[in-house]
Amino acid sequence: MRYLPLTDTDRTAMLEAVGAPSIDALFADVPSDLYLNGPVEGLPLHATEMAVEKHMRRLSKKNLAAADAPFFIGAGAYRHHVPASVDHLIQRGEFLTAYTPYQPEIAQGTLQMLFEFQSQVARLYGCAVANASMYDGSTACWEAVAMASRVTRKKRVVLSGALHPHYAEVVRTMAKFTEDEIAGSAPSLTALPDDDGLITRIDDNTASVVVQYPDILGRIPDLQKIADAAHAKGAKLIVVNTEPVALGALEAPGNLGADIVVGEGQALGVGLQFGGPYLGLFAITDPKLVRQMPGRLCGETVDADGKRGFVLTLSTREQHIRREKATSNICTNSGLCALAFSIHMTLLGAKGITGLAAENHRLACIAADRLAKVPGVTVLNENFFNEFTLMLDVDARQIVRDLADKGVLGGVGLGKLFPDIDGLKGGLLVTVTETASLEDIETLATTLEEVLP
Amino acid sequence: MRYLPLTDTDRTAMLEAVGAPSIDALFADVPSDLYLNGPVEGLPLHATEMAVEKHMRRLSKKNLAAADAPFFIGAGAYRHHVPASVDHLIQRGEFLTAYTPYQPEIAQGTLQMLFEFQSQVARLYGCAVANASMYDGSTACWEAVAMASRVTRKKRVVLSGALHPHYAEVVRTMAKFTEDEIAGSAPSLTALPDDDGLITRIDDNTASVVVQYPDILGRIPDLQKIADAAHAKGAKLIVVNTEPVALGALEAPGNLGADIVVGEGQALGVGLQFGGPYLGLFAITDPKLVRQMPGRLCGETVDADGKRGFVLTLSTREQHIRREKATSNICTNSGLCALAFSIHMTLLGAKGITGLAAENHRLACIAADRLAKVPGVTVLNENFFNEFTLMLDVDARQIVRDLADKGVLGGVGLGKLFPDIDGLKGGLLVTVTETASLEDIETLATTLEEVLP
Amino acid sequence: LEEALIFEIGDADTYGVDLPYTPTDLPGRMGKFTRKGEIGLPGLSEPQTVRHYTRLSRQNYGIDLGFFPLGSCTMKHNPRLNEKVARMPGFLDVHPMQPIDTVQGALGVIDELAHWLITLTGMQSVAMSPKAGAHGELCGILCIRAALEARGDARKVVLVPESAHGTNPATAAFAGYSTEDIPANKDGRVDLDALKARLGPDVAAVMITNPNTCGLFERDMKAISDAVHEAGGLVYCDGANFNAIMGRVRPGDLGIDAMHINLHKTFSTPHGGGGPGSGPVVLSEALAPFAPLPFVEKAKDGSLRLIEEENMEEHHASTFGRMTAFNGQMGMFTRALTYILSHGADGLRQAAGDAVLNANYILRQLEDVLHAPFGASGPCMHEALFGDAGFAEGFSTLDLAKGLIDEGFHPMTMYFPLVVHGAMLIEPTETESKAGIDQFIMAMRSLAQRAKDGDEALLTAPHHAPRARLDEAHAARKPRLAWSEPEG
Amino acid sequence: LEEALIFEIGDADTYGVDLPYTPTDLPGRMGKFTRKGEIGLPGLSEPQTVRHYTRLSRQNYGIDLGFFPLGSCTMKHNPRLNEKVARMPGFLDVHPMQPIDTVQGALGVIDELAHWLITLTGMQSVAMSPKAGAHGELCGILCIRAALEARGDARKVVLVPESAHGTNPATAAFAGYSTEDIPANKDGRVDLDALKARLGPDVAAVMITNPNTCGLFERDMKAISDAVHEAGGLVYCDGANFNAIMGRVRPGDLGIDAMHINLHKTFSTPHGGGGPGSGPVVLSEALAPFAPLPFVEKAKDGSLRLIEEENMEEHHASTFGRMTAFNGQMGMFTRALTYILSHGADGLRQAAGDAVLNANYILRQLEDVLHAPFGASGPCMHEALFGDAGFAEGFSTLDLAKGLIDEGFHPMTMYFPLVVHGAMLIEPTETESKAGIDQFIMAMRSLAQRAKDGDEALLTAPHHAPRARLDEAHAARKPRLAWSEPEG
Repeated sequence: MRYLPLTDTDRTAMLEAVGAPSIDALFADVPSDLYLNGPVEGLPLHATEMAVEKHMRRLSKKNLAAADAPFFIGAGAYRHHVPASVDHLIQRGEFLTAYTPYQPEIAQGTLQMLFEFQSQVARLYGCAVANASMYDGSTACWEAVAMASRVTRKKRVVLSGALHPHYAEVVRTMAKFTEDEIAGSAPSLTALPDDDGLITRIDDNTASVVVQYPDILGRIPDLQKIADAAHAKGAKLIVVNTEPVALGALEAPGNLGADIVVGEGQALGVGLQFGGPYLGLFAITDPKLVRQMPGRLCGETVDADGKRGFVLTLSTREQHIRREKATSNICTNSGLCALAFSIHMTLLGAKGITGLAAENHRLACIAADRLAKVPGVTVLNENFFNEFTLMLDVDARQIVRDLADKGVLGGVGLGKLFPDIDGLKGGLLVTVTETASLEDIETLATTLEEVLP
Repeated sequence: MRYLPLTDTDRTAMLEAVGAPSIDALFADVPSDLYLNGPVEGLPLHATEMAVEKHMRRLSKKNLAAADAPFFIGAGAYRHHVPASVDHLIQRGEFLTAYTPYQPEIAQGTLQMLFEFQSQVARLYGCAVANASMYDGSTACWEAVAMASRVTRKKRVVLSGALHPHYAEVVRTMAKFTEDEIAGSAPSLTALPDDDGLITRIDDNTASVVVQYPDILGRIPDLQKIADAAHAKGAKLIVVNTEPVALGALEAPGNLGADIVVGEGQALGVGLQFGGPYLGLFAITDPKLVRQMPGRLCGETVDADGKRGFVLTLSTREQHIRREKATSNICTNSGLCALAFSIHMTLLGAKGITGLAAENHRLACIAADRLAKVPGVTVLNENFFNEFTLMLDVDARQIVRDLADKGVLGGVGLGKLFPDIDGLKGGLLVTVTETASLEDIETLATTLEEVLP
Repeated sequence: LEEALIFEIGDADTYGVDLPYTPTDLPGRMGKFTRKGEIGLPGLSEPQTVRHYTRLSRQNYGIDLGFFPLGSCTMKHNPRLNEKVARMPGFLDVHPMQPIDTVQGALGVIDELAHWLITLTGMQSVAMSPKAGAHGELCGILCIRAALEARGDARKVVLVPESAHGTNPATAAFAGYSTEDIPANKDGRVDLDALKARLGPDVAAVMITNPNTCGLFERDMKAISDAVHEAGGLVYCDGANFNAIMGRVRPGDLGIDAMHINLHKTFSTPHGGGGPGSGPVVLSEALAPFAPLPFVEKAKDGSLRLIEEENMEEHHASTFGRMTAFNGQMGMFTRALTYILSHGADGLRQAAGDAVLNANYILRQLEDVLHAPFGASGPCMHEALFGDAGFAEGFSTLDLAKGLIDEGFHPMTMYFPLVVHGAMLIEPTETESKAGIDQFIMAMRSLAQRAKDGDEALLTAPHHAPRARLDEAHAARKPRLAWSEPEG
Repeated sequence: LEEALIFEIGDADTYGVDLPYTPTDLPGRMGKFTRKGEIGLPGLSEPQTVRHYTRLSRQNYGIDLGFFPLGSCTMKHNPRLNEKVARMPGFLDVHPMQPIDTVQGALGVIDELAHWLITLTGMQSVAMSPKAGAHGELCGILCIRAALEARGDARKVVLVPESAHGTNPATAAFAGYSTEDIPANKDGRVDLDALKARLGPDVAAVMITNPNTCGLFERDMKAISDAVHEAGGLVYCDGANFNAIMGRVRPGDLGIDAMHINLHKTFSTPHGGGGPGSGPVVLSEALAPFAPLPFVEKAKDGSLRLIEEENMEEHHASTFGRMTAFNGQMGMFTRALTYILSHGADGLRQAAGDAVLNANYILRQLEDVLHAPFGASGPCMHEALFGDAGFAEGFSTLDLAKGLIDEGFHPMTMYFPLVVHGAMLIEPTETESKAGIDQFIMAMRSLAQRAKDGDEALLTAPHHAPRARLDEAHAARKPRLAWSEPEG
């Protein structure tokens, strides 16, 4: 077997040294009636690299890759062009095959990268401190809710109706076990988000208010106004961002009163990957709360010779030290995705992220204007970044399927996201990034015209 | 521009330090009427990575990749499965972006690899010494001819008729300038190579005899017999091999009397790449002739602390020292391809190269037997490795095109290789490697049956 | 070996990505919310970027460089085919919300991998979405809680062995349980009698690691499971150490109800300097109905469907909810499936055997120079456990571990499990060659001798690493967690 | 940092490739020629292989690690997009003899790249098949000889400047010419009058490097070309230094008849530790008909054809033959075209400008501490040239170069061109940032001072490299060029 360096000669010599007659004999502690004397039945035996590659290629070809179709899907996962150098660098064996940097003397590569990553996220979010990443945006969102409840010692969580429903569902699932009280609502089909409606739901028992920015319909809420209202009631404002590129153009949440900013980092460096692995971002504006943060943190220090170096720090918050008293049970970050994000962000810099955001917005404006001209289509949004909602007279889910049959990946029907709310069925969420060409936009418009009844 | 780190601020500061008003001013030595004051006309301006990638992908999709068709083409370039780790390792920046190892203290990676490569090639070929690679098999073949003429101080070169005609053409082209006399011939359509006919052409003026092993029709010549005849006349036997995998099963030329063994190394590690870059292999059996060898050589030595290390050596043969007296004008090897070859060979080892050869031969035998059953098809060869010649009643070139129209890449018509020889038109050279499945072989047979008149 | 920070070498004018459009007049569709100030992110050109990260990488140690004997972490070779497959456009460039007809291959990967995991473990089903081992643990415990609640059973205690991973009690606590320790016997295994004595109507579950963190197979596992089941509880198994037994014994046959599988340990998806992980949870018949959304199901026509809130049917109604936004760690699934198909049922079994053989070889070659607390308990599984007994005054496991760096190896797991003083937990996996292990053994013998002899140089090791020992207390005292302009 | 040889760690039983078939009975279709003895090739498993080459790589220096100021070699950044494109299956997995309808994209790459090269150089056509720079030189000189012979002109002499690359005279000699030196003037440029005086009916060609190897633009290039043409000869230009002038002046406008282009220098295809190169040769109208086979031609229907022996037509009859088996360095063409399209006409021009600016900056920042023989000749082009005048007794350019290794840089080109004593030829290219160059300048100033002061430590540099100075004489004395079992 190509991955196993021991030869039969080696095995014989080692068994002799160990004093065992066979490898099977080393498993003597397994009850003999349960021990398997040969390969598990019903499964194939080992295969050549060529055969496995062929098999996996055959599976991959059963998928329609985004590059092979005009592509307008977003809703929490965004397709951006990832520079080739990102993927090259994350495949360096020293990054790819390293463990969590618990031995900092031989892990400065990962550690310095994480310090840089934390700094980049903090600046993008307008926050004081960011952690070294979490599983994804949805789990980061829940961790933010849990942290706010810990900090405020309150249990009521007000969710904006326009929070990504999968994120809301994760929060609801977890809250069942922690006994937090979740106050959700349905999104209103208005050109601007119903910030006032949200504010009226904040009360003195509220631990946190969770708002998505831009929201699941692509609209941009007035964070400062919501922050002021939340703070007046002693609640924390948690801002969720699923599209970091938007923050190249929009004011940072941390500058608008957010207490905790969390989000999905996938859009930069990581790729779509059918949903994972992704990359949760987590940052706070008040550095005094850092000991209440979940997840790994990398900090600067010096070595015995006085040289600058980096280590994982404040790990007394974590489960391998605190066990049942940990701030979270999380013990993995999304290191390689954080690296990809950080490299992409380094390649962009301030100029690049701003320009990329501008290009996304420019194309989205063109698309919105063009699609508004399709008969039977109205654009809901008054404001948006690179994602907006079309209102159709029919169930948008069927339209999405019809578009796909014609080779166009046209967006997400709101009925898929909010299956319980009949009034949202006509909504079609369309996302336009720099990967869409003007021809793609035109194809979407004309195909939409074809498939609309 | 993403590849240019200087900012305009940098440029201004540097121009000031240099004392020039502008970059244009640094080109004052260019006659002003010939100096271009702006980008060359008629060419596009810089483009985003995404745009360039799209453009190149569009071009690539205009080619039919071998993986997307039953594939049976060889004739000097062979499709084998290359393990994924090979490509991963050659992309390590330290290998990929290194220069020729003229500074051995910081080039031991390349140098040790070359030493290992030379050792692997020498063993595969059954030779004493191999060089660090040349451009490709055809140029290595010419270099062998030139070396034999230098060593023997004779000028007549006897080429086997079954030498790859492109190789023969390269030799003829170069010989026009060096005034070597080339004695070529057409291949005979016999089940075994016409070794005796070749031997009769060797005379006392012959510097070298060039034989391909296996030959361009897939047949296996009797090297020892030819070697004995050549040596009897004071000529050197040059053996050309275009398929190194064959030497996993066939006796090494160096063990059969060859003086110089050259070949194409592309089959291992390198891939098809539409013809290049490939990798010339060059080895000799008599180590005393090493100072007459062309190309770079890596040798073992010690450093100032007594540690083993490797350096390029015997470079007094080369043009940057000897200038017009050099053994060759070659000043580049095919370093990265040599690395790929060497890694692939290391993954194979003795067991792997033997097994790979066996698998190729097994499938080729199956294919030959199956194709022999197609009406109107005869198999020429009595012996072969993974490549054999079918005799058809029609011009095989048209059959190859017809097969391609049906999505089968079925081989090479001998009329393409020997356009001047009408008698060879009916020959179809079919190559079968481990990448062909039994289904592929069946598809070739049935499609051939369809397209044959 | 120093490499400056991007904030020190980059600036706001430099970039490594060309853009077709320069923002001069960001238009008004973003209302009043456009960014006002400087964003403060440094940029580098592509050449500078490649150099920065290439240089940084060289300050890291990885499996690609050498032996990584990190007990309980299963640092094995990451085949490069896996990386190639994960990058096929059909896997890399597919959106989690594409119409289901356009992602049948992706669902096929999930379905095929699920089949392997279920068959290898002898379980009923598998929840694929958990993002990492601890997330998988949580999933398992939440399934248990949901199952107990479904039968109206409000048990409140989870039993955990002393030697458990820290995540176990953390997870149980998160799920609303209090935890209690289960004692170990002298052998290093769970004390069956003590466990039985503690079982009762308040015990929701036991969480057991098997093979356990002392590197031993829990001989009584089946008896434990039976006892727990009889007492109305459920059995969670921490699957971190599954590499030792895959293809040798099926957890389902041991009575386990839920076990997470670390794809990044057992099935070779790269650790990547701390993630991403992937923690599918195999489930017994008792727990299968409670698994979280989404999951893949085969429709009658043979096509694959993704079951989510949108299309749940009656038989999905028991799900405890959703743990993550999308479909789990697809990129890890492709890698793990590639690894599994490469090995096949025979190769996986051999890998487990080689891993165990390697560990026993290390145990027996070192037990004369290092204290092996359970050396007499019979063969170990995939890891060999030692303690610091006999070291000279002032010399610790940490010193030996840092000394190992100078010998070219990554340190072993230290001070875990907690039940052994100065624990050194060594897991060679099946990746190491005999020659490599022999070198390691030589290094360990020499270091053990130096620690016993009190060789002062060991106290300041490593001497040949990119950094000397780092001051962790300094880092925690006044945390500096993000770059800021130097003052003055 | 030691890494054993594969022959020391591998063996005949180990392998890293699984095969479907184990040879038990190699059948008789190979006649009597099956291999008899042991093949003697060591194998490694995949994990061992990955480690071996990863570790080896870390003993190398590359552009990805730092500044590579190797004059005349143009070590610039290798964009990673190029590598990605070259691996698209439509380029990587295509056979050179596939039916022409199935390779229109590959021919399209060649055609498009050819168009760029012709347009950038202002020439008539380009021969794409040469495999490297020296091969391209040979192609150019063979074109010249073929053209001269076609007109029945048996000229026998090629004039080459003293400062030329060694390949120039080697190439001319190979093509059957004798070579004579052209003297330089004090400026470091060709002495136009001396050249004119030497021209005559026996001179086939001059071979000139422009910008020349002293880093200077040959101001009189057009006059030289005119004089050579008037005397019935042809002008070959060594294009190794094209990076300095691309998009700034077209060689065709300077009267050049043939010039090779090093795709691995000017157009960023990776050097790969010594190749592969790629050396297309642009040709003037006078030489275009003599270019070697094969070449790409557009048919009337717009499709692309590959002209070879098989399908040559009358207007191809002048070709001097074939230089290589197949179609040239396709893998390098895709990379070079990707690079060219990325930069565009404006970006290439800017790259040349930045490269020249960087070189002048270095020249002016070092000329007070290092002897700059042509510093007074005006601006240099893309490389700055220094000599060893003023070094302390016993200290040489080599010592300074090896000292540079300890400062983290690759040494510059040494002892070339031969016209300057202890020459140091420094080419920064456009890849380096100002901050990087400033660091290099600081290091050079310090080293220059140490060489002048006679700092003994410099004589044994490098001290911080994987090896100390290697004994090259020992290697050559009794060459050991392949591994053999140690004796005894």
